Amino acid sequence: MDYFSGLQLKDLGFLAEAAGRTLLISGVSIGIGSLVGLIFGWLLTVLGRTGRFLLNAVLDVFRSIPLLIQLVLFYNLFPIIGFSLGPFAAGTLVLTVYTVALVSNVTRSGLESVSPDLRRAARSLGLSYWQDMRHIVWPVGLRAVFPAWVGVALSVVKDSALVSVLGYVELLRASQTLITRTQEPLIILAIAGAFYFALSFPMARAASLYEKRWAQ
Amino acid sequence: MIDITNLHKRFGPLHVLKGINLTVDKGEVLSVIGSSGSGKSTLLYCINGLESIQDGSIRVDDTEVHHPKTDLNRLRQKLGMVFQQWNSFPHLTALENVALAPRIVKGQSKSEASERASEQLNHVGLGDKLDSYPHALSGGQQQRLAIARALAMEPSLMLFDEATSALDPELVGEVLDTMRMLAREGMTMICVTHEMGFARDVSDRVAYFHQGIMEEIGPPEQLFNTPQSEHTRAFLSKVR
Amino acid sequence: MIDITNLHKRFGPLHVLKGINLTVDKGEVLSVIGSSGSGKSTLLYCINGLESIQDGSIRVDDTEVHHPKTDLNRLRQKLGMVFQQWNSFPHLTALENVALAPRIVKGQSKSEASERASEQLNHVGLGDKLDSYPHALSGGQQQRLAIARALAMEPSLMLFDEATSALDPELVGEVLDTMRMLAREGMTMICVTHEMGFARDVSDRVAYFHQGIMEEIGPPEQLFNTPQSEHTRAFLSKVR
Amino acid sequence: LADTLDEVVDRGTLRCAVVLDFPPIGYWNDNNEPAGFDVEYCKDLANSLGVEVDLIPATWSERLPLIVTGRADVVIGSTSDSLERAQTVGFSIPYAVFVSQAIVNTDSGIETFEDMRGKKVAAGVGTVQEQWYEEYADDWGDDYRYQGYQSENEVFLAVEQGKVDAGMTGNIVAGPIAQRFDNIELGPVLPFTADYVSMAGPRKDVSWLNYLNLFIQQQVRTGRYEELWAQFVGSDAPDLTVGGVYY
Amino acid sequence: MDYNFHWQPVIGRLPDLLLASLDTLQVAALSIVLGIVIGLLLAILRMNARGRWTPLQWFAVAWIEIARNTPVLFQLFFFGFGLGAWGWHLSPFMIVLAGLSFNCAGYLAENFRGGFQSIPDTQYRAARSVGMSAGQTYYHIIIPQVLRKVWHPLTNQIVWAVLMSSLGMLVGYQELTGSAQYFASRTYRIFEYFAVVALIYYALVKLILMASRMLGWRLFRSEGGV
Ligand SMILES: Nc1ncnc2c1ncn2[C@@H]1O[C@H](COP(=O)(O)OP(=O)(O)OP(=O)(O)O)[C@@H](O)[C@H]1O
Ligand SMILES: Nc1ncnc2c1ncn2[C@@H]1O[C@H](COP(=O)(O)OP(=O)(O)OP(=O)(O)O)[C@@H](O)[C@H]1O
Ligand SMILES: [Mg+2]
Ligand SMILES: [Mg+2]
Repeated sequence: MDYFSGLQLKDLGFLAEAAGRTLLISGVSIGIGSLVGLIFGWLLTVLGRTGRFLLNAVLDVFRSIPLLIQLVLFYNLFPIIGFSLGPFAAGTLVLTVYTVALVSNVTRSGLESVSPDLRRAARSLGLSYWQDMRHIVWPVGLRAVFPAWVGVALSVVKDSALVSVLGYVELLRASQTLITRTQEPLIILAIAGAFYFALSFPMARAASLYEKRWAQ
Repeated sequence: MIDITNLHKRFGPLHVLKGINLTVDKGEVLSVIGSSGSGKSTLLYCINGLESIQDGSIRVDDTEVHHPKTDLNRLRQKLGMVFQQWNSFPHLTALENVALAPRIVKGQSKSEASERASEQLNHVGLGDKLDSYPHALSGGQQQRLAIARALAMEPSLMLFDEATSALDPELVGEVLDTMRMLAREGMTMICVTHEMGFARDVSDRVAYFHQGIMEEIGPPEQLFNTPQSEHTRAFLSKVR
Repeated sequence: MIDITNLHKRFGPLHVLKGINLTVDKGEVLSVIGSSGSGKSTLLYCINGLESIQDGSIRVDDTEVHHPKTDLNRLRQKLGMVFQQWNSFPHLTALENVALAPRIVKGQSKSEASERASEQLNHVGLGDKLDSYPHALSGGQQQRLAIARALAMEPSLMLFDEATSALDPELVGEVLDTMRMLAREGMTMICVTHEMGFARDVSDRVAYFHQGIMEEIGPPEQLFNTPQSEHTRAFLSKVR
Repeated sequence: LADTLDEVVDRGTLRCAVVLDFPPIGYWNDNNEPAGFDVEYCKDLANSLGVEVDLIPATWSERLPLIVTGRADVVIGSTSDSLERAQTVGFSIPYAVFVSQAIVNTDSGIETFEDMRGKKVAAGVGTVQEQWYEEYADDWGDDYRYQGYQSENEVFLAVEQGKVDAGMTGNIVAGPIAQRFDNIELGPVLPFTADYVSMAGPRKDVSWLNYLNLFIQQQVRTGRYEELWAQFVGSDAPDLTVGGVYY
Repeated sequence: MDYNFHWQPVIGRLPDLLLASLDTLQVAALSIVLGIVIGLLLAILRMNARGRWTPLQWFAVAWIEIARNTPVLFQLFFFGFGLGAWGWHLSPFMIVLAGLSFNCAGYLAENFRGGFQSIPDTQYRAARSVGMSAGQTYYHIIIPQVLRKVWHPLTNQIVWAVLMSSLGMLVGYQELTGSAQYFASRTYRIFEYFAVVALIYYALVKLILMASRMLGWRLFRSEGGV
């Protein structure tokens, strides 16, 4: 009986499915994480000194501990405190919190980058605080940090590879599985790497072009 | 029209305005000069309630600006303001820049706001730039856009804070011309400026600020030719 | 002292200087005026070899600037240069700013360089700022620092590229005064400037540049009062 | 209070963790589906309970945390029944027994266990081979050059690529591996105690462990054990009893 | 669920864990040093790429873009079994070092490039105009200012390298995380071990940030510190 076999065409389908899972888990995390991160980022600009310090301290924890450790730790913590999450749910939760920590930082600097003069100009036309927020500060500030946000999003896509340690079969884990069976690491890794690259490179480039245009 | 009595403004320990008394009549053009840090911008911010005050009062058309019950957003519609820099909203076209506030603050319909906005832009000579974004405009055009934007709220008073000092020398003229046009049309204006020529030609009165105090005020000929105060004289000799 | 014949400078397809002929004598003060993009800065860069040239020649004291054998670093010591902005080295104190080049280029000892540097700083009125870092100096003080730094190399010619145009109006005076002082002391100077008053009062001759061509050159009274060229007249009417 | 047995029946699925880089006991077949002796055991166990099987692929070091944190009901993953582990999870009676054996790179020149001294030796992180080897190697002192890998598969790759001279695994796996790769050959049988492997479940859930014990008994009694062993390993199934002592 | 924490074994292993954190610091420090050197070279190559690109410049751009656009874990796997397939055998330590250096060099190259480009042209010209040579200009004027500009991103990169070295566990290197997993594999009390390890990482990161701020404050007091 042969327990090993070479790479076959249908293995590409297997990889594609796993790539879909990479997109799914990172998409969900980025989506929810960005929304919450926007709110936290805004809070950081309006909270008092203590509130800001506390919120910052909490968010900072997630930037100061390796993602690998966070994943393993939370994956094992949830059942201990009474509810068991599967690899997808646990991975998504950790990635989401991680995204929140990064996006809130980006958002705060974006909102702070809107010059006081511009806001004064808006207020001097009679816009209320919320009108100023809605029509001036958010559009201007978020546009300014859009490239940085793309950077965060792409790094979450790449970091989602770590969810493989929870047994979630995303792209990198699927590659490992195939390597186990086919013992052909080079070509399989090349395919996986090419996928990430094809996803990340064009978006990063587009964002930096956008940044250059916006900077003018 | 504007009545300021014994105005005091502090930033923490810093005493920036030390008892200003000033009245500006309807249709009058007042230029404010003075060295950096003397409190000129702060005065303008206090007038339209962008900064709180610590003592005294400012009345605009019989409305007490800093009274807690005053609806500032409403008051500010009367007070157009143009700043030194970064005035225009970078994410909106020239037309949208001007039409935004009438639409969301005054509740004009989109088409009405656009129509009036394009009139105002024509007025300041930007009739052919309606759909340009600010980054595609020169500094002088951006300042004229800011003026149009303020005019669209149909203010009864315009406040200019060094509207030309960030501009290349060649572009200063076009903005000053627009301001001259407003003065001729009878707009009440307070202009903080470094352009002595403009202050001399256009203003009804000129005020000199020095370290939070209004040292001297009077018709331009008097203030420029026979300044009373030592400080005014020193300042004028430096800027000329 | 400086002899420029038929100078052509291109940036790729862009023809920036189109055949300039100009001689500046020892002790002469030449002001260069002209609108943005007319090639004024480029001319100065070509003179001290910071930009290559495509045709013609520039001779400084009988040295051919763009000859391959010319030791540019040596030549540049003779040519002090002051720019519009970002002149001073932000990571060094005022004293270090001035003493650095004499030490590492001329090989002066540390103490000698420091001593002379503090003399130069005194000369431009910064005797009490020796240990300040640029960020703690006003724009005018930074420009005077840049002048002192150039003077410390004991240049025989100073090139000023709009040395005052990034300054607040009140700070312009102190820098112009320093430049006036140099002119009185007999320094040869080429000053690109927007300050017509300075050009009129201090220069021996004024040159007007227009789109890469030296349209007109002559004593200030002549150029300002009876400009020959259409372009010069248009330009002067705008900046005044 | 419901125990695991109740929960499984109630839930209708058995969450069964397996290790799939350990052919022929557990592996991915060429349809990229789980297969192997352990996988069949999971299915049989689920059948006995009348429920669906939910296979959870795990690495060596992930196996037992799955039990501790309640994400799997049982691990059928060649888990050696060490006393240290028994402090964390509960073990059934042995359901298979292996002998530890080395696979070696053809260039390594290793023939006996003593030859492995001073050579680079690898095993999966968290395997008993790793722990037993460490005890021997402590006696050797400086010559101890051990490398742990996350999965058995990486051990094979390391031997194949020559990163290490020898890898330690079970005798059953060693055969197919040595056949598959040109530059890997069967190495010495390791002088470790026989490797009795058990199913693992929650430590305190004795009734569930009892059920597993009975299941293992039944597999042998009905001949299913022999049958699967012959199908996957291709030799006689080893005896699962130890003489002279009660379990 | 009734889970009883077993902290005692972890406390007993604390000295070993602290020793292992030295390995973490070592591999992170080395990869940062390599990353800086290579990153500078890459940045210079890339900045000089005008018009037609030479093979060397292609190489630099490819390095930078691959490093920035694929997961670090992928890069480590590549240096692990990927290179092994070509008969290149790196020890687990070398895999981590190579992977992190590769990654850091790519990111730092872009930081350096940004730093160089943010120095106004007149700084270079002002230095040349007083007769300094190109070398003197870089050494005395440009580099000190670039260092200040990249100080913050550089610090972030160091923190990043420390955090990412935890992936050593997955390629068989026993740094802090790998050791914790190794110790935990005896009894499988993973949570307890990783909780303690998380604290150690947090402390390491805070220490690095503090050191960077103090050093930066000393180096850049001319510009009001960092
Ligand atoms: N938000 C603020 N917080 C603290 N101090 C402030 C604030 N705004 C202004 N100041 C201080 O108040 C003083 C007056 O500032 P102001 O901007 O009114 O001067 P100015 O006359 O407009 O000067 P310039 O000509 O430079 O614009 C200055 O010393 C300034 O530093
Ligand atoms: N390094 C360069 N590469 C390409 N074009 C350049 C470069 N430097 C200057 N130019 C172009 O050369 C022309 C002349 O520039 P220059 O800076 O000499 O003008 P200027 O007269 O000094 O203007 P300003 O008053 O704005 O300083 C401009 O069109 C400019 O865009
Ligand atoms: Mg002001
Ligand atoms: Mg210029």
